[in-house]
Amino acid sequence: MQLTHDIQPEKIEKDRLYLDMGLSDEEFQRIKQILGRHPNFTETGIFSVMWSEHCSYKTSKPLLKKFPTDGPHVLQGPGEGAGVIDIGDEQAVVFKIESHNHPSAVEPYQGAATGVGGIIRDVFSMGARPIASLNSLRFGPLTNNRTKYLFSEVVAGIAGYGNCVGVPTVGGEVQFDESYEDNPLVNAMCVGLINHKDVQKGIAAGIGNTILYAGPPTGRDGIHGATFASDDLAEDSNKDRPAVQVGDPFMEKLLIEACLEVIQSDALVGIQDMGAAGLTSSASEMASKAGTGLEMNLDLVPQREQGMTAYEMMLSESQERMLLCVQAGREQEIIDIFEKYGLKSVPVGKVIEEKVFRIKHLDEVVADIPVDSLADDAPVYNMPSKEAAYYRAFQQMDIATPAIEDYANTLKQLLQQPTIANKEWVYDQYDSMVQTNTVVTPGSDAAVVRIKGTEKALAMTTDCNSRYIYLDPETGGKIAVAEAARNIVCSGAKPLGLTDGLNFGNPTNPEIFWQMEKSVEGMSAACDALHTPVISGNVSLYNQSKGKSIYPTPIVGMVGLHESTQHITPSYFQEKEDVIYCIGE
Amino acid sequence: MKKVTVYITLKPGVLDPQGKAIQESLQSLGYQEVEDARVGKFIELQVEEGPNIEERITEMCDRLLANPVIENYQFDLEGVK
Amino acid sequence: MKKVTVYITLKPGVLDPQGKAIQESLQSLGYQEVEDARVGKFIELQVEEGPNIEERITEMCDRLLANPVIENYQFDLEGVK
Amino acid sequence: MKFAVIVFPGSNCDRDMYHAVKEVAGAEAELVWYTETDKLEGVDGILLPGGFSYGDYLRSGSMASTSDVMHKIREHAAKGKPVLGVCNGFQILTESGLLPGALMRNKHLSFMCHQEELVVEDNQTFFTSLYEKKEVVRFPIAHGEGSYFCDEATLKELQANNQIVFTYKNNPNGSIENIAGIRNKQGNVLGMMPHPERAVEELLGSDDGLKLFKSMIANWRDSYAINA
Ligand SMILES: Nc1ncnc2c1ncn2[C@@H]1O[C@H](COP(=O)(O)OP(=O)(O)O)[C@@H](O)[C@H]1O
Repeated sequence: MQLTHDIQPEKIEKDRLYLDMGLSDEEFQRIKQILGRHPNFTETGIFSVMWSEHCSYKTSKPLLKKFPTDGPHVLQGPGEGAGVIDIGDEQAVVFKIESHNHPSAVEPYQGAATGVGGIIRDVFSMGARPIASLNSLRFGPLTNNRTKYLFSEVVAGIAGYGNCVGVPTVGGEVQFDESYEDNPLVNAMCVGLINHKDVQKGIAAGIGNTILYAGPPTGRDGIHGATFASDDLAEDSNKDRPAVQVGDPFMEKLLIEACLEVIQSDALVGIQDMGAAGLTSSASEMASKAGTGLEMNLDLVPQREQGMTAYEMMLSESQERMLLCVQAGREQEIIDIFEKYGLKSVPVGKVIEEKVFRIKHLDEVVADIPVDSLADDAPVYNMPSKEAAYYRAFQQMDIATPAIEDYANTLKQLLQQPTIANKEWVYDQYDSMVQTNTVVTPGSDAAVVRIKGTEKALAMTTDCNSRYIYLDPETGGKIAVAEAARNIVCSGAKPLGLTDGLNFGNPTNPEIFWQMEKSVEGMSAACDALHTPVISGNVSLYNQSKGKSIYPTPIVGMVGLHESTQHITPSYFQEKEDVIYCIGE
Repeated sequence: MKKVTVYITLKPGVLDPQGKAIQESLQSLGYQEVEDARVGKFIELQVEEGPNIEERITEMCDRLLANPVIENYQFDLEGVK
Repeated sequence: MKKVTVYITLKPGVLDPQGKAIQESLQSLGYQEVEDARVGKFIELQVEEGPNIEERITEMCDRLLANPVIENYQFDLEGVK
Repeated sequence: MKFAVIVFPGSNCDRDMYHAVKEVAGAEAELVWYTETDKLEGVDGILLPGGFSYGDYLRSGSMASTSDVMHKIREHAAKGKPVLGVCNGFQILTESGLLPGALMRNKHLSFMCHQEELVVEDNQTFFTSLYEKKEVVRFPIAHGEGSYFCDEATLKELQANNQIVFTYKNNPNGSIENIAGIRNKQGNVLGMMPHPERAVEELLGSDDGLKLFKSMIANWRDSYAINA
């Protein structure tokens, strides 16, 4: 059998194997320039994942700059695992949203479950205890059997994972529309609580310090490369091996408790979860952020399967793994904490002065890359933007108010729309009360979670009406932020800030890019007006269904603060004789 | 009436957290000899006899009983391997 | 190394809502011929060979793998029925 | 009265239970990791919290029920000292044989989380003496495998000995005889699927569970006063 690292670097260029990894011709040439030589197979894979939209935001970066990200209470804006906002008394709230759309379309239960697991790791790797989850879901019409399957499995996956790890799922939203038929959207948000002094950074600092791998062994999960080197893998009997990651919420629960104990140790220098692009992104980003280099020996990495190649190990997306930087000589203290929870942790590398990312496997250097080139030299594209033709046409339409003959009947019809109908079938499957803090459970505009030991509580919601955004991206973007803020305010809280989940179609289509641009501008304007900075977010592109793009769906996840639990107001009528007011036009 | 048993297993390489937990639990009970455990399920169907029974069972497996993305299946018709 | 497969079924008389749901789904997909479905699980163990292997497996089943209140079990040692 | 809340790998209502007995009911309490068995010396009451011990893999509660700490708990129970198992804790108690029967997958298969009305069938227990007989209380449930099952003979025995302590008013999960909670024959071990520890503060929707913890504390005080 030919091993992937036996593929000659020249062959990668000649046969343009990099195309299948998602790198363009120009990007490949750029890599050659950076290295001053041909990248080998493993290195090409490392660049391809680091320069993917998911890790580098290469097409969305120019837009993300437009968001206001600062404010007097922002302790950590976008850039780390999750954003952090001060809530007084030396406490802070940590939150972020993340999409798992494509994995959920392939394997809805595991796709949704691992989405929840991933976002929870982002939050506790900041040092915070996860205190609540929310989710924002989009599917095709429920008349289709495949959609019913996707919908019920996604909800079961979120429940299966969230309930087991003991983080209450307190809110969310579901919309059904044809534009999501083959491309459901599954976005999960997690909120955590932290003491200021515990805020962690994902850095690999201190020359000579040890890089520790914690969690279950690495398997071949989620490696999307199986297609490109098919001649190479032809002899592999497990050719049909699925690229699906499977989640283990039990492992995650142990990892949460172990990591929250580990961060109390001053032997810890930095910690980051292995999310997308696993070892590659966590390790290189930790070094890059610290201004150091990193050397790692893959022979030391725990492996679930035999004969894994360096390429597979570096790109594996096996779940529930963490990477830590620990003071040299004090590794055992950290290892002992993981051990208490039955978790394995092993040294796999060290921090070096030379700013390179050097990977060894079977006594060979299999990657040697200037570390900053992975993060900082990633290409940034300013995509062309063009006002969508449909938009002009809509603007010219006459406004007509539909005549309603039977209000009661129309109301009933509306309430039967799956998008509007009661979502109890969904949220009854979620443990919304574990941790005994949920004051307002799902079913209200915003969920409210009190903070034990204080008078305070946090309100949280996810919102996005993608039809509005489709019709008018800029106004729709404003509406999304304003709706979220209204939901927070109606619960009695003051909005603090938000996280955004930008779900769009193919950005190389100028009309789609225009949707992105305009909705981000609209959201930014609303954020400015409401003093709600964007402290974290996620971008998911190329979402299309039957060749047609999904509705532009920039989801807003917002968190607000109640100074007192006495001001909490749910959105339902409370008592007979109460007076109903209508405010606004 | 025929009894059909469909056996469903996770594909090789797919993580089986349940199997792993069982193995560890057996080891901690003192059964050190257990080196691996993987969990599968089986479904016993009582099926009225009719034409194309094998094709129909295959169809049921593909459409509902097994998840082709992560699972493999095989089935026994009573008495026939 | 021996491969041991432990088959665990619900006792007759114990309700199996999952099996019932599967049967109903199959029927609604047009497989009217499916008159009953019951779900069981099996656990494949890789066991290092040693003395008393059968007794030890029986013990594992009684102590952990099956719950005698609701389940029956049987096992195959590789090649032996 | 001093409680120990046992924490298994995967327990997730441990801190909620601790909060309820210590911060709300005002008793002494300690979180005890499942390997720290020596910490159980001098403990008066044992609380087995909810969650997903060992991921609920194989069968819920099965792996926790074989751990060493259960031997200690069995000894503790044999001495007549109180043990309360809630949700996963109840599953652990049935799996370990400290309570009869088994908890099976919910009738409609999915996990359910909401408030349910329960009927206090027996208020003559260590755990329920502050309730009225047949009092209707509201506790949250949160489980996927909470359908109580036992064979005919066991059921007759449970009924004959007044071991059924709580029933559901509107059976949500298919439990036989609407059973939500049972005790052992001696009366010092109670297992229940609904969560009393989630119902100790009005702010969170119900404080009907507080009387359960207060009953335990009061009854302990009484028996202690008599013994002393
Ligand atoms: N996927 C979900 N997860 C959790 N809770 C949900 C979900 N979908 C809806 N809910 C709950 O139901 C409430 C009503 O949902 P929805 O009908 O979408 O209306 P709204 O427009 O008010 O968000 C939400 O505010 C939330 O509390």
